[in-house]
Amino acid sequence: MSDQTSNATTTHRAHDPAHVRVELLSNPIYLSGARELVGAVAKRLGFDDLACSKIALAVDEALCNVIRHGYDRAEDRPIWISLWPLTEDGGKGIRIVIEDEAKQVDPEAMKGRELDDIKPGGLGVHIIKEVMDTVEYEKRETLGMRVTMLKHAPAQPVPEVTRHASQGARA
Amino acid sequence: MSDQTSNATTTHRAHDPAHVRVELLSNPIYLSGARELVGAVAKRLGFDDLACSKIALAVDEALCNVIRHGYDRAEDRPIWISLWPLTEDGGKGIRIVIEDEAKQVDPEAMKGRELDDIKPGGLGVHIIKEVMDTVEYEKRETLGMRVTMLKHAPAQPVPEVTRHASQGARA
Amino acid sequence: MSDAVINVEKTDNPPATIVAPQGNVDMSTSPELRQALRSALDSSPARLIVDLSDVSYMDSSGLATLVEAMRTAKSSPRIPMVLCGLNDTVRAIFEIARLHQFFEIAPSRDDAMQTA
Amino acid sequence: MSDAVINVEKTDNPPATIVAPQGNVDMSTSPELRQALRSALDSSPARLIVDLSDVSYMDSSGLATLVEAMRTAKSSPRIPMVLCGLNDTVRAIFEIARLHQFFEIAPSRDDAMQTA
Ligand SMILES: Nc1ncnc2c1ncn2[C@@H]1O[C@H](COP(=O)(O)OP(=O)(O)O)[C@@H](O)[C@H]1O
Ligand SMILES: Nc1ncnc2c1ncn2[C@@H]1O[C@H](COP(=O)(O)OP(=O)(O)O)[C@@H](O)[C@H]1O
Repeated sequence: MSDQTSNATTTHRAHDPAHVRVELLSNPIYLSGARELVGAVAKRLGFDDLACSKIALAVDEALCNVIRHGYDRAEDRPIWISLWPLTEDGGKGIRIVIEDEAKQVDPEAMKGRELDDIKPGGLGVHIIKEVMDTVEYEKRETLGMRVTMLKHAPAQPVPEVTRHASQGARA
Repeated sequence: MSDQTSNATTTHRAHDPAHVRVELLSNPIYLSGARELVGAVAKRLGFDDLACSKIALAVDEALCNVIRHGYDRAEDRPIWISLWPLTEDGGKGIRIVIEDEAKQVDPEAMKGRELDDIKPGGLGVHIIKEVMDTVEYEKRETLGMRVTMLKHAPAQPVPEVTRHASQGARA
Repeated sequence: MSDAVINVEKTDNPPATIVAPQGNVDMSTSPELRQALRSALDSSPARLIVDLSDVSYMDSSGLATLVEAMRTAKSSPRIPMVLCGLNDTVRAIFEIARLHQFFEIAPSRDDAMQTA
Repeated sequence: MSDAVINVEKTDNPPATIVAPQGNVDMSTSPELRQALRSALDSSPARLIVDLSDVSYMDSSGLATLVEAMRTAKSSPRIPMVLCGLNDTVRAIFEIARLHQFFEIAPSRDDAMQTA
């Protein structure tokens, strides 16, 4: 689950504009805003509360890595977060792309530490890959890095209309 | 308090990039994400929880008006929300600008109904003006409308460092 | 596309219909609340209680929906309608809109049962 | 620029220091938690309890801070350190990082007092 880094962008037509796109400064005080936005959008795209907070966590970790490793903690550089609903194959889900203008690194270098080697740090990439279904790092065309993450929502047990009716039936 | 519509933009140098800027589609499913983002940013800019939820409410009402009146409920048009910390005069606060590409209307037409005339609707503009310190509607240069809203945070009773120390002192 | 959940319950003693929306009541979810309130009022209950204890957030589209229901409830045949369980955020919007006096508002569902 | 609030309390019976961060523990607030844990450990308490019941969210910078404190606590002279009050979101990150077994975790502060 955490090692599918291949087809993250294949179903993504590059020119569909994002449904929600945020440009924020690389200042940690804006992390909570980014998390809350992503969590609330994920909720509306079909995820339950715990899944939403994990998706927000993955985004937070990716943003922290950009701030820490990409921008060396400079607080005035741009980061972009783009969100799309995933609707392929009738399923639901979310596509999240995070981009920066920081130094470019080999995508292969984005690796967490071994988990049994317990020490502070080295958890971010591991968390991102554990939470999301696919994670793909790449160099952007001009400068900076891009990470594309997909997460599929579990199929809803009962379709919308039926559920509303069944709520009524509880009356 | 609700009728100061004049100097909302005077202290705003137009070319300072926003600290956080969101572009979202005019689809009501994204309202909750916008609210959560704005509420969380307001929190970090010095507002308490109730104030944050009121500021989020004002933004929600402005977005609903763009969707309803500006775009006639079309769900695929762009809306921009830009956020800046207010730091003039050593105080804290937030500046929020919401822009659209919808039809241009006379800023004077942005008026809520009289409150004693109780009926569904007609509350949005009133809520926005009641919550925010200043609210200014204007036509954008090319197309669409812009509303600029400011809210100042109440001065913090105890400065940061002292407070941390006093937490320690409770030990 | 909305994921509003609205619980509707009927009690016999005292006889009442309780409509309890969950989560956010905003432009995207208030149509379902409107629908639930209309069905509830259509069946002419002895009283209608709108329990907002699980509503974390409401905007003016939610208020408009409640105003509309209250007007129906006040027209003849009059159906006593009481709101309850408002948290601070929700209460704030009633106060900003000066609607906290237009509605009958009880602290809890039990109080609302007695009031209505 | 951080608005982290961390409550620190000392009890006599049983003797313990309790560090209770509030709200979000993320990259912008974990430095204050690190500071509070260091001061607590520096005073060599009989036991250290980290009460997370008021923490709604924690990311890997919070985890790293706790791992660092745990390592200090485990080095001699050993100070028993117990975490308590993890909500589902916070527990999830411990599990994802496989750290729920590295730490001693009690359900409540009372349990933590007994365990440590
Ligand atoms: N956005 C990024 N830009 C540059 N390097 C990165 C980025 N994200 C991760 N890395 C690299 O991957 C490594 C592992 O990251 P992570 O698992 O988050 O642990 P940590 O940040 O604690 O080192 C980092 O040390 C860094 O070398
Ligand atoms: N973004 C907007 N674009 C065009 N007209 C607007 C906009 N916002 C508000 N208005 C005008 O102001 C009036 C009052 O708005 P409001 O107080 O929110 O009540 P309501 O939306 O229920 O009519 C609207 O009826 C509309 O004519």
